[in-house]
Amino acid sequence: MKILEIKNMTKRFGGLVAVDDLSFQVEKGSIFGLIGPNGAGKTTVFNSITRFYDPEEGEVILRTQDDEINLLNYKSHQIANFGLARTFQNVELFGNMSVLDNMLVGAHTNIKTNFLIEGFRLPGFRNKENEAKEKAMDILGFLGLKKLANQFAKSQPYGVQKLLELGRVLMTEPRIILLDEPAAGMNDSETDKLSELLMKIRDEYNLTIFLVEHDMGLVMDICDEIVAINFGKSIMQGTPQEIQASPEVQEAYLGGDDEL
Amino acid sequence: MAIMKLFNNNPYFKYILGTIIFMIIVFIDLQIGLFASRTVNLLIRVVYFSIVAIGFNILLGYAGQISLGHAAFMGFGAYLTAFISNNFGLGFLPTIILSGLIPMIFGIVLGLVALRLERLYLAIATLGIGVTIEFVFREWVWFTNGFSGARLSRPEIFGFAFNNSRHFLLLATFILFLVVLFTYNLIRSKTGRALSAMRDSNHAAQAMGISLLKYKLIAFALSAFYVGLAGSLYAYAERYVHPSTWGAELSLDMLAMVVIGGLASIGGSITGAGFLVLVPRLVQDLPVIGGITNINFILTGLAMILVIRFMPIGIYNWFDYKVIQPFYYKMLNFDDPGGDD
Amino acid sequence: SSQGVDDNTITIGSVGVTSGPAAFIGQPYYEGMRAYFSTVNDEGGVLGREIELIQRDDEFDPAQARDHVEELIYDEEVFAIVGQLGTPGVISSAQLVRDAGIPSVYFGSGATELTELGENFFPVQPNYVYEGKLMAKYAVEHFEAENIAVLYQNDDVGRDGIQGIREGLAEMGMEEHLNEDAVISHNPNESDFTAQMQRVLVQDPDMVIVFSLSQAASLIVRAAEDFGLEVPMLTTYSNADASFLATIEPSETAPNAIHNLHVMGWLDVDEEGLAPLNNAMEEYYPDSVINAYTMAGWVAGETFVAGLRNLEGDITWDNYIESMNNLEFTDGLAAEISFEPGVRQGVTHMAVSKVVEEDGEYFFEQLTDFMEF
Amino acid sequence: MLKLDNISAYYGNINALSNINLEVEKGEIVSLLGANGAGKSSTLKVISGLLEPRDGDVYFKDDKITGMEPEKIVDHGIIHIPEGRQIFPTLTVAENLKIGAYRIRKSTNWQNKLDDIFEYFPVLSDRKEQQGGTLSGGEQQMLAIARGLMAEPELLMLDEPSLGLAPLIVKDIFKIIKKINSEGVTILLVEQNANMALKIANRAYILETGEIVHSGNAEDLASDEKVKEAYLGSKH
Amino acid sequence: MHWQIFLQNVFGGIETGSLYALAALGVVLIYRVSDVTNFAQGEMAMFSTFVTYTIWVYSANAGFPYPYVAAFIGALIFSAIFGFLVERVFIRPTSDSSLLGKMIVTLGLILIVNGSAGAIFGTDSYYMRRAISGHIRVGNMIIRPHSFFVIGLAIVIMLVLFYMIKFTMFGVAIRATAQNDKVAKLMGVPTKKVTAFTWIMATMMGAIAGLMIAPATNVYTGMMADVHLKSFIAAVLGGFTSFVGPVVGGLMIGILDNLVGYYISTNWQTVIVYGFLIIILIFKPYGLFGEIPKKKV
Ligand SMILES: Nc1ncnc2c1ncn2[C@@H]1O[C@H](COP(=O)(O)OP(=O)(O)OP(=O)(O)O)[C@@H](O)[C@H]1O
Ligand SMILES: Nc1ncnc2c1ncn2[C@@H]1O[C@H](COP(=O)(O)OP(=O)(O)OP(=O)(O)O)[C@@H](O)[C@H]1O
Ligand SMILES: [Mg+2]
Ligand SMILES: [Mg+2]
Repeated sequence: MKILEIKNMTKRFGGLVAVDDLSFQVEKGSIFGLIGPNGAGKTTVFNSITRFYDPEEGEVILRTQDDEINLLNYKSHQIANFGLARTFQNVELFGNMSVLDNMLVGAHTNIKTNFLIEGFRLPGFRNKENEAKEKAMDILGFLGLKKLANQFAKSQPYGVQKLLELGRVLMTEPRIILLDEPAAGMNDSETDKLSELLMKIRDEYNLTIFLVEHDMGLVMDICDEIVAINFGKSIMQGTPQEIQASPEVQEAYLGGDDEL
Repeated sequence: MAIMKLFNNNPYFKYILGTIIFMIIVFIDLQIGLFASRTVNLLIRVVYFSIVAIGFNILLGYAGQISLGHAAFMGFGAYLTAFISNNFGLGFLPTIILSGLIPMIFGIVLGLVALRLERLYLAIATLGIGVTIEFVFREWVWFTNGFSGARLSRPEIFGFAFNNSRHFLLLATFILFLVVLFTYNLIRSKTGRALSAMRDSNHAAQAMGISLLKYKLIAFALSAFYVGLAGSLYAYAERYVHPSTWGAELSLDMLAMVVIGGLASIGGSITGAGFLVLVPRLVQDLPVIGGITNINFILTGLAMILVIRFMPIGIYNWFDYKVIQPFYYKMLNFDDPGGDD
Repeated sequence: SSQGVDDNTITIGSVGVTSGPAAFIGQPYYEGMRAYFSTVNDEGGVLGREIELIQRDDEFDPAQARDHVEELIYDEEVFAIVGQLGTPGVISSAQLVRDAGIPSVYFGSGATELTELGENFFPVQPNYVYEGKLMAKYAVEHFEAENIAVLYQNDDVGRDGIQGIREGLAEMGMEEHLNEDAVISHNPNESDFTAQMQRVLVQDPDMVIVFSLSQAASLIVRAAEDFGLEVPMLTTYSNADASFLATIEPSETAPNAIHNLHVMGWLDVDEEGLAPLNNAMEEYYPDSVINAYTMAGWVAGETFVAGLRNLEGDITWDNYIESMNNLEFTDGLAAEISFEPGVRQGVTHMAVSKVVEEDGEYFFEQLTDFMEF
Repeated sequence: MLKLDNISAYYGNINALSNINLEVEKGEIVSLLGANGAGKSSTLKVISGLLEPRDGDVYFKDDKITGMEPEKIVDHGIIHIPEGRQIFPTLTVAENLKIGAYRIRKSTNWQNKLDDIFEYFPVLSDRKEQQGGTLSGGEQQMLAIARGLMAEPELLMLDEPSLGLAPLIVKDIFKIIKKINSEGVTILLVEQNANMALKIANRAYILETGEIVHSGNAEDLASDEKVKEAYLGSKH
Repeated sequence: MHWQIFLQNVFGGIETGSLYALAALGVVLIYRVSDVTNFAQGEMAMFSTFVTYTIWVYSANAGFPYPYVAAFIGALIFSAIFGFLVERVFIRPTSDSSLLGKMIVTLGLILIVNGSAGAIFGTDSYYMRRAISGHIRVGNMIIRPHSFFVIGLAIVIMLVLFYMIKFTMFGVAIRATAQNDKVAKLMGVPTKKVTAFTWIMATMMGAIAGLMIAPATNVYTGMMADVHLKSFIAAVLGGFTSFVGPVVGGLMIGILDNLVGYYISTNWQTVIVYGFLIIILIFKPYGLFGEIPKKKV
């Protein structure tokens, strides 16, 4: 099943067409890659799907077993409800909150209380909080961050912050996650670990991963399918091998094997 | 040691203990007259300004929204209390709750403004709104009694009249205690986290399903409620409400309270209220220089700047971070929490 | 004897603003009061005792004023409150003073409420409502005005004033002399009187009453000059001093308009009457200007001491209150100060003065006799 | 040309660097490698004056520059391009570049410099009037590098210049680094992409938890088995 | 003559409005360089004005031929030193604190500066002359040459600031410092000097504004209370990121104030004017001329 479908999306900034009549589909349960040169429009695609931008044209269809939702009809804070969550290209954590609280914010839509129940600790409050906390600790354990639970998010090194952002996304109980350059700033061996982690997440949490990445090692290693874009338009879609072999992609994005 | 474990494990413990100790002192004072009457009045003022500061801190410290018009809400609460108790004779409890709820509605309106405006623009626009409301107080003589001011008497609960200031101090402290508990619960649950998330990153908060509209409105509504409630206590405590009390200066004082005491902290709110109520009075009493014109203003200003210079995270937060926490961790052999400088 | 009195001293308290924006009232006011007490003490005191004044700054905040009054009564245990300054503070602490029963003599406030607070309150300064009434009377009888315009400061002062003017005209049956459109307010710290002056001008009045304190009033006189308003102006007794005229700087800003300026007065401000005050100020506060507030403070002292001098028996609150009720004090700066049981009007005799110029110096010269409404 | 003599540095109580000794000769490209949090950025911060060392001294061309204000150090000819695309978000691309030329503002020909830069990064030329903050991640990174180049440094320190850049552009960046080096600019380079970094460097230092654990000729290090295993990832 | 009355109100409003504009420009300058909202700008201007007034009186008494010019120059010199000192003593030591912390520092400054002014200069009001005295009558209207002087001054200062910020290297350095002073330093910008310089400039602008305002308010410790608030609102209305904004905003407030005061009500003047401005702001949340910050995730 195609869990996510982008149909003829166009997004302009003034005269600049950042995304240009772009269409592609993401298979449920896959790891799907979106690549392209700097400024090709990848982050803009993510921002449009999660409703931070209003594309001028197109549809974004999210499919569940028995339903089809056009995300463009909703506001950005409603998207998480449908099981779609994202990370940001420039890590966006809640810096002055603890690592654990960052995780709990991820559970926001799943904790059903209101401020009167919370303020007066009316019945039912404690259970919901505790469930969320347990789950957060589980995920932190899975990511190897358990020890840091009570520390400030902002004082964590970059690598931890990236993992935490990933953990926070998992807290929303997503069916599909959008990751914008998860490997940026990591060295090769760290990237290797990330590859393993992403596959594990896909399997254990039973979700679809849709990622933007410039690290070709990672992309080629783990992606089931890739779409390459340039100037907001699709150049080609295919398996990693097909993409690597494509002369257009070579020319626009990868560059030849010429020496320095 | 055991006490300290208790402190650390039961989060309410320090508030309960603090309240009980404070109330006992006031009780003793009631018997033997420990404090001067002026001290009691100042303490009452610290108590209701603590509620103001907690409300303002929910808005500024937790939700990251600024308002320089909240003095008007406090005035509104105070006038409502005078108006209700003079015209309808409702009891203490319904009166203070109404005096919080009605400003809360106006708080929501301010929240709608805040949806469009940000930072400095929001600050100055709310400052303007506050001044506007202050002028309305002057003109609506039927409601406020104009420049003659509104007068009222101390409250009565179940036939007991709180005419003695010490009795009233106990009552006010108890209300503060309830406010602290409510706030504490709130900020450590979904709502509180959503507010802080909104403060730290708009975008990530939305991506996690937090509606900025809803939580901005909650932040403004709650803070207006608290401030209105405190205004009600003001009215009962001072028994007189005058229109020139509710201007920009008081709003700026509220801002100073939470920043000087410590943002996003209940203890900081109370500390800040204490600072802004007590420091100007203390410097007035300094023996040698007390006679110099305006020395109270000059020294208060200096004290504010010195706090920012040496404790930029606020007095309470600074102590918590530099003294109390290291102390706990040493005594209880916890891992050092780290954190950055 | 009552609290605050021992063999050598009578301790009294006062609360008023001496810092911040309103300090321009409190500073000279307390200098006047202290100058008077110093004079009395230097001459051997009253009833064999010196007077000691405990003075507190309330920063013009009614809540602080109430605190200070409470403290003075219960912690400092003063014999009397003398010359409490500032309407909001006076009103916020009135309940407290009434409950205590302590004599409170003279208020630096023209609020009407003071006349009804109780037997232990002894207001002296004319209240603004009364002054307004009297202004109306002068306007009609002395200035023969038929079309009055009023500019008033939109606060407690000005609103009481306009209320008095209305009442006064109504009592005389002459409401038609004041058109509603000719009653024009301004903010106390207004800096642009264009709109106000224009509104005055379209009324084409034959007289303008300016019920504003000195800061705004000085700007209004200048605006009158600029806009060519050439009718008599009458302003409140609060502006009845030379320092107000100095602020206007008439020779530069209002050489014509200044001659239209009149002021109400409740004090005897001729040279002879002012001599004791001038001498005392020369001695104790040689660097200070003497203005209407200095005089008010001085009268506060005079009134309190007059009550003491008139007292028979122990120095107790009851005896003092009785003494005040019998008082007929005519030796001071004010024309006459007297109280009867139940009557707390304060001074009711006022006169109109007008600005005169002599060798480039401007001062007020009494124009009418003292008169009651 | 640059010499770090026994540098130790702290953030509060956190020890970031201990006893760092490091030298860069004129005309060299020197790489600084190490895992996340090893202290690479901190080393650059010490040199550029953002972080004052607790012990030790920094010398540049025989001048002691320890503890100087960063802007004074810039006057000496050292330019530090910090990590994480720290461009000025509400300045336009052109203005960002203009501020890069602050050091050479008195010389009249800094405008010509702009043309060179646009040759290196044609994208920026298209986006001249766009606000920096609205550029894509990679465009911002290019702008940050370009801004540093505007200052005509004698010693250029780059902190993870390839972050978030497309593979093609990464290659371009390394070409540019080589080119300006050949024009006489000395380079100190911090990179996660260790293979590339070692390829263009003359020498390299490897940091681990604030200490230098290896140093030497870049080629030797690249072929050192231990180094390979620890820092160069699975593909080598 | 109805149109004359209307015009008269507008003229009066333009004069007062350009006073607000003058006062606002200094606030905006400091905001642009350091993100600091200087709540003490008005009080600092008041203090400078007192010094200016003192110079004026002394030099007039000493028989100096052009006492006003002496006072003007004295104002510039004094305020430059004053701005330098304030920056050095209060602002720089607290430069590491948060934006809110910095706001509190300027609140503290209000108390210190206003308090000291009261202690040093006393509490009385004094007369200060206009730069150009007198007025001209046109029909029933009066027009003050002084108002042209004030408007001219406001526009000149606005243009100079606009040019400086927009086109000069120093201006770009100022804006860079505001956004990220660490990186600005890495580009060689002497950020401390930049900040000190802007405080000096802003304080000098405050002194000029105070000198121009004084004839309309008298010289006293409370002279800036109302003007200061209105100048802030003018700046926000016009847009805090532009220099044209505060001038237009100031003029709008000045004119509107008079028109509402004349045609509607003096009692409700403030409520109506502010209410109207806030409604404008809701539709133009970054002011009439403010730059809308573009955010990208
Ligand atoms: N808010 C905006 N205003 C104007 N232009 C924008 C805005 N957001 C993005 N752009 C432009 O749109 C284009 C696409 O940007 P986008 O961030 O989607 O690129 P990207 O593919 O994610 O690139 P990178 O790999 O460098 O992150 C860029 O050229 C960018 O400058
Ligand atoms: N501002 C700071 N406050 C506290 N600790 C810091 C700060 N910056 C860095 N550190 C700590 O100093 C150490 C060295 O950090 P540094 O940034 O120099 O590492 P790095 O080698 O550049 O790592 P990366 O590859 O992640 O950029 C780390 O332990 C880090 O956590
Ligand atoms: Mg991107
Ligand atoms: Mg680094």
